[in-house]
Amino acid sequence: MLFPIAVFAPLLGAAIAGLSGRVIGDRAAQAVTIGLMIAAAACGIVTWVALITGVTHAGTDFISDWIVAGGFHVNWALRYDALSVTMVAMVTFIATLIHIYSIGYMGHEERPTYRFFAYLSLFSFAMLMLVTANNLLQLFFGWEGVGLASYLLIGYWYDKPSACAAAIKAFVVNRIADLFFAVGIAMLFATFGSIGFNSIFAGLGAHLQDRISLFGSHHVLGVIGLLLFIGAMGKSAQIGLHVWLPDAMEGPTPVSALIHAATMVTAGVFLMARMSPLISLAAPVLAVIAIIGGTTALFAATIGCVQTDIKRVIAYSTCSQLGYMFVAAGAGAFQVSIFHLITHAFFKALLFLGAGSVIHAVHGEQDMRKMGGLWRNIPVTYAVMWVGSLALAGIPPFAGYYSKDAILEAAYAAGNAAAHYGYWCGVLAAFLTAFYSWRLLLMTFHGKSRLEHASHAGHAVHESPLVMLVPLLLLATGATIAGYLLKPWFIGAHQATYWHGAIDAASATVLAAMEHIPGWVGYAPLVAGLSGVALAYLMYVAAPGLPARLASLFRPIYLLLLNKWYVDEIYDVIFVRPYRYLAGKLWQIGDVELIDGVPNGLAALAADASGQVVRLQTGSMAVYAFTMLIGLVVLISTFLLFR
Amino acid sequence: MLITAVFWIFATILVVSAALVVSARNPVHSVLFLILCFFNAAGLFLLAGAEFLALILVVVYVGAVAVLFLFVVMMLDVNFTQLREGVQRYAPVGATIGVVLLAELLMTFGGVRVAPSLATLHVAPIAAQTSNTEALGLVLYTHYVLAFQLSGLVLLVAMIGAIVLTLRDKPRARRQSIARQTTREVGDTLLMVDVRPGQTMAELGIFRPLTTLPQAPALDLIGPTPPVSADDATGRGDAA
Amino acid sequence: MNTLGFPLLSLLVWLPLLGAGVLMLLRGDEPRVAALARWVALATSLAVFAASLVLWFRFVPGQGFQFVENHVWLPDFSVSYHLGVDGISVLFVLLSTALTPICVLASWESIHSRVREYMMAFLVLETMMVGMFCSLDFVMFYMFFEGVLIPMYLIIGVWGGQRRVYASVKFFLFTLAGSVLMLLALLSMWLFAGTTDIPTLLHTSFPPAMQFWLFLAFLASFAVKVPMWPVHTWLPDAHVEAPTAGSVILAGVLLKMGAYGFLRFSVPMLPNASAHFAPLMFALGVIAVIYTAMVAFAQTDMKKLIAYSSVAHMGVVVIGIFTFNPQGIDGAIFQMLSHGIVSAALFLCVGVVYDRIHTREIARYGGLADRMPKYALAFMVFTMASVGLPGTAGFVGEILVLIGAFKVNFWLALLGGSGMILGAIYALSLYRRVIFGRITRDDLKSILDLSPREVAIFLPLLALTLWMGVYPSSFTRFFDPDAVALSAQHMAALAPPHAGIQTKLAELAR
Amino acid sequence: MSGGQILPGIGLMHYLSVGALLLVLGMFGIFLNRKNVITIMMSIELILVGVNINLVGFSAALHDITGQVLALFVLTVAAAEAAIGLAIVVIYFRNRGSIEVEDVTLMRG
Repeated sequence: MLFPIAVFAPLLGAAIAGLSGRVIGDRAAQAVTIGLMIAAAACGIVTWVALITGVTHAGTDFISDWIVAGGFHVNWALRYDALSVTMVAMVTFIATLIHIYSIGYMGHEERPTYRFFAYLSLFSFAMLMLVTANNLLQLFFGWEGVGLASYLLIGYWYDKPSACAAAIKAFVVNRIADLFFAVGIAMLFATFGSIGFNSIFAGLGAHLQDRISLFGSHHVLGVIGLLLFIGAMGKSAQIGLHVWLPDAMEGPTPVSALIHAATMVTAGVFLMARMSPLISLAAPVLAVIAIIGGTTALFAATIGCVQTDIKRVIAYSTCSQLGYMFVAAGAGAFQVSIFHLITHAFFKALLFLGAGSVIHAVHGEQDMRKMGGLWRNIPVTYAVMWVGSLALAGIPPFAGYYSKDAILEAAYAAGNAAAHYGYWCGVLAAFLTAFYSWRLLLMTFHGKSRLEHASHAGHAVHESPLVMLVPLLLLATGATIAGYLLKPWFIGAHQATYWHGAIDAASATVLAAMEHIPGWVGYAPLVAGLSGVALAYLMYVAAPGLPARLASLFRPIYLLLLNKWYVDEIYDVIFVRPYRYLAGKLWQIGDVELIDGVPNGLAALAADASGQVVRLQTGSMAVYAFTMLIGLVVLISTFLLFR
Repeated sequence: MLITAVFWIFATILVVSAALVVSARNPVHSVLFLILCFFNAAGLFLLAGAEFLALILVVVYVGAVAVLFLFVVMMLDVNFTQLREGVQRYAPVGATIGVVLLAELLMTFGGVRVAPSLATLHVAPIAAQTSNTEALGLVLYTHYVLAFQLSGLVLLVAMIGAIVLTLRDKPRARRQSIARQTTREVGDTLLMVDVRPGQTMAELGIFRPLTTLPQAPALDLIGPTPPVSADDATGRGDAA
Repeated sequence: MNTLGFPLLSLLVWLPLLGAGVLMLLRGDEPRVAALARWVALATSLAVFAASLVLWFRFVPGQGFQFVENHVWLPDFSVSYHLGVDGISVLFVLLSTALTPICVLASWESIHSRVREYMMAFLVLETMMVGMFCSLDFVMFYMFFEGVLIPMYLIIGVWGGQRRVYASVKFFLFTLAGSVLMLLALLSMWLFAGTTDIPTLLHTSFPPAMQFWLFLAFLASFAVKVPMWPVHTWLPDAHVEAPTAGSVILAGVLLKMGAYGFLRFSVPMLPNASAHFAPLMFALGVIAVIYTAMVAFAQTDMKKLIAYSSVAHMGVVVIGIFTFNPQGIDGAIFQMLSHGIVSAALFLCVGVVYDRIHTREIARYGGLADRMPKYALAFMVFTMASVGLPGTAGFVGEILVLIGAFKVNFWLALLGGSGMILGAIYALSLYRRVIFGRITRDDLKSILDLSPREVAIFLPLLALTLWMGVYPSSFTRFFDPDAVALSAQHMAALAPPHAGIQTKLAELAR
Repeated sequence: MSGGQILPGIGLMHYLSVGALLLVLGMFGIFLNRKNVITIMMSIELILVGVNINLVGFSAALHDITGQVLALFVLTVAAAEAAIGLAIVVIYFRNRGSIEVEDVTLMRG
């Protein structure tokens, strides 16, 4: 019973807070959502522990029918296996911390915040439905549900035009990917006759050789895998479909931490792991995943190096880390990607919440160029940011070290060209990651204060309240020790017992191969990370004039990076504007002129013709009478002449 | 044969008087010739054995319709000479049409052949021993009863229509309204006013209500009597 | 077949007309008649709805036509008074009876003039709609099908907006032009089969050459009603000019008549022609999905935007029907039902703000979330349902059609599914421009949130939207057996000639 | 002429000819008196009488009473038509002070 409570308690909280928030008040709404979230977290962690200690066994909690139509049969059910409980435990735990943190962070809002907490709980519910799905359609339900919650939360400050635009952008970009995901689901049904995970995995063997002709003949499983991966690319902001993620930082910072760092964006990685038995059968798809992942890791890291908005830097870093996870998936080491997913959830949530704490301290300022020297004012935040950065940069013994190292080793060990490409991208990205992390730390906390208003520098910069610091400290603990604690279970000696078939067993070969790689492979990322730190120190502490000089020296490259490789602009030119233009033209020319032109033209013609004919109607009765009589005579004559 | 001669006499007078109907200068003459036409047509009916129709024609047409025409012609003050203008202009057209039509009809007559089966195709044969009126009645009230009722309805509608069209309801006409008479109360018409010595009617503001109004306006001791409202005036004007 | 022993369907068909008759008899001064008319209309429509609930409980899925009433009407032409519902039609009857009271309620305060006549028009409309879905005789079907035009024409033409005459005449002419051809088809089917009884015609096989022309004639009529691209342009105009309740019925029920016609006539009676024309229908459906979704995005008038979105959604329905597989047909029917609820609700949402501000210009709004939280929530749910978010009514139909379409062709599924993306673009931009943002206009600063009457309108629709999304089985169970049977019947009808051709080809190859 | 003799030496054709002549004269009258609506109406009466003579002639020749029944209906309708027509003439005259139908051009398109 605990498992359903873990999933549905947040829904209850969202419903109560959302529907009656105005009646029961803000405090009560917060209390309800957080109380239910804590309950969910407790249940989630208990079930996790119960499963991995062997107290309970994997299974499925059937809830009800969902869609039963013409042989298409889908249930609502909760899948209970190692993968789902791991995710449930992580999601409920992080979500609870972020709920609590939000009390403090949202404390200065003018509007009542019950809506915010309802959305957060709704998101948690959707995410839990996603990870506990027993079939792809329910997964899709959660998938879209988190999309909705993300849309609502990004647009939480709905009077900010940029927030609304970012919300729509996030939803629409995700939808593009979701279309492919949905087609993939349709293809799975057409192939296997079912979209339940168990029946799909059971039927894999029978469809190994199926082919479909799309621009040439392809393996069905490969096409399915590719379609699902495109879906995952949207949600996990991989290159090409990453454009929504940085903009999503328009939302409140706890949202960025929960949705756009720790949980939702990792759904794509989760999907890959969940479908690992299918994906690992399609070698070309694995290669594509590794290449896309590696490219994203590097690409996002380059952008992160020059951004000045503290949240955007972390956002690009998220993008980049997601790339790492896909590299692991592409190497066939799905356990490793999940491992990194979990550790990343801790340290990235930590970084975001820390950034939130900084922003909170300086009253909403997000530009790092206007910070500096803050470490004296907010020492706790400073400390946890250090922990987060160390974890992110992969410095031992912090969590990120174990997972990132494992990813790169797996990529190397996989042995194919695509995975090697992923490896080298990863190493380069590790260097850049360390660089921008320390750049962030140094610009924000060290040096002279560049705060604009004198008042900020003085008394106003304050440490966050306890309700924000406690989650930070808990996450910092996690970011420190999670890697060390979880490694044996996730990817180490006990991984087979831990996963117990929840992730494709074939990937164990990659894990095994990781033991037999050259020693430098493991050290390369560490060295790259340390040199990144050193470079950051050089540029922002030792020689503060260097960045500006470099920027002017390599101005085109600098601008390219500052403008995020102009991806938004390119999309604007090739998609957004033509769409807008075409939409207007289709309406004004297609509908109004061409299609309506026909009936309107006919109507005009009829009106004109009748305007001419009407002249015959002189109105004189005598003429009418004569016409009738003459007509009669003509009729009879005709009859007589031609009978 | 005498009876043949009678046919020819009737027919000739009929056609000639018909010609005079359309060509007479004075419409009164026209109507009189029309009456002559009807009489002769009735004669032809008689010869064909349609006694009932013949008498109906005389009674209804001569007695009612033609007289109606006469009334209208004589009661309306119409300048008939003016109406005759243009007769010369249209006579050739009319004549051409008429001649063509006549010619065609004659051609048709020339080519008529009666189907041999015609003699047996009877809808309602005239029984041997019945009089014409009886025979007519036998089918009219059985076979054609619906049509008969309908024609009665047509007449009713025509009657109502004619009355509605010509009824002129003058706004000032005095009418009796029994309902108003029986429901009226003292206060509606009688007003008790204390008149101090030396006061005039104008000072008191008492007016004689307009008796022709359907409802006497409520007496207003201070202001003047409201005039006849526009609605009343137009409402009655429409019926005229 | 009528296990009830009571002519329930006749009651459903004629009771609204009786209510209209009662309304005609009302006498008194204007405000009194208006007030009375509202209550009489509400009571009548609620009574009809209550009676129609019997269908929900007593209908047995998969048992063919039920609640049948069959009486001789015009024996000389073998036309009978034949009523009955099967799985395909039963929910549409319920949809009609459920939406009518909502329409009456929605017009409660927004209609001031000729209230009695307005309510009469709606009750007559209900008779026509229910009659059309229940008719099992082609002549009756045709009469009801066309009869719907008259009250709708009046509703748009009398109680509509500024260009109501243009819109109503356009509506009338477009639909009538198509129907004339259907009448010809009806006549030729009658000449061929000697009967106009629909169950009999369902089992009559027409020669393929005849099917070809019959299909085109039906297409002319149904395509206008659906409406399919490129005969859709009457719909935005009609919606824009119609009063709110008129739009609700138009989107909720009237648009379903065309697709219902396809399901009832084209596909089962003309299987060869349907299969022959399926690619054309797919093409038109895909064009509708993409083209009208783009056009919707360019709109500046709220109602027009939603009207175009209706065309796009109905494009999905058409694709679903002509996939001929159970998922596609189930999805099409479900999509029709959900669209009936969701787009009706969206039009009601527009009506709510139109009643307050008297404009439908999107640009005139913005920031309503501040003043109208309840409204914002309802609008959000319906917008998301329109976008097809899982868990709402809109998703189930869309995914089923997508699956059905995939079985036909990969690209059909991809292009037909692109409504998922394009729909999100226009729907969210509408929501953003109306609900989000900052209030700038003075008249919006004092705008009031939903009144209890409006809440009473929206609550059942909200509940239905979520119910249909979370547990669609309680709806699909009605039509699923019939959809499966329809699909099987279609395949069976096509199989012999195809098999023959294939064996011939095989012989030739040898 | 097997239609039968109506009178000795007088057949159906004679009756029909009289009817035809009345028709032609009626039409001629309509053309001739295009301004005088009363005379036009009289001309119409003439045409109708011609029709009646035809009907009676057929009835007599075929020994079938139906013709006379129809003639009776024609009479009825003609009487109604005359009544309404004259009523219209009267109110037209009242409003316009004239009965010139050429003036009636209200129906001009």
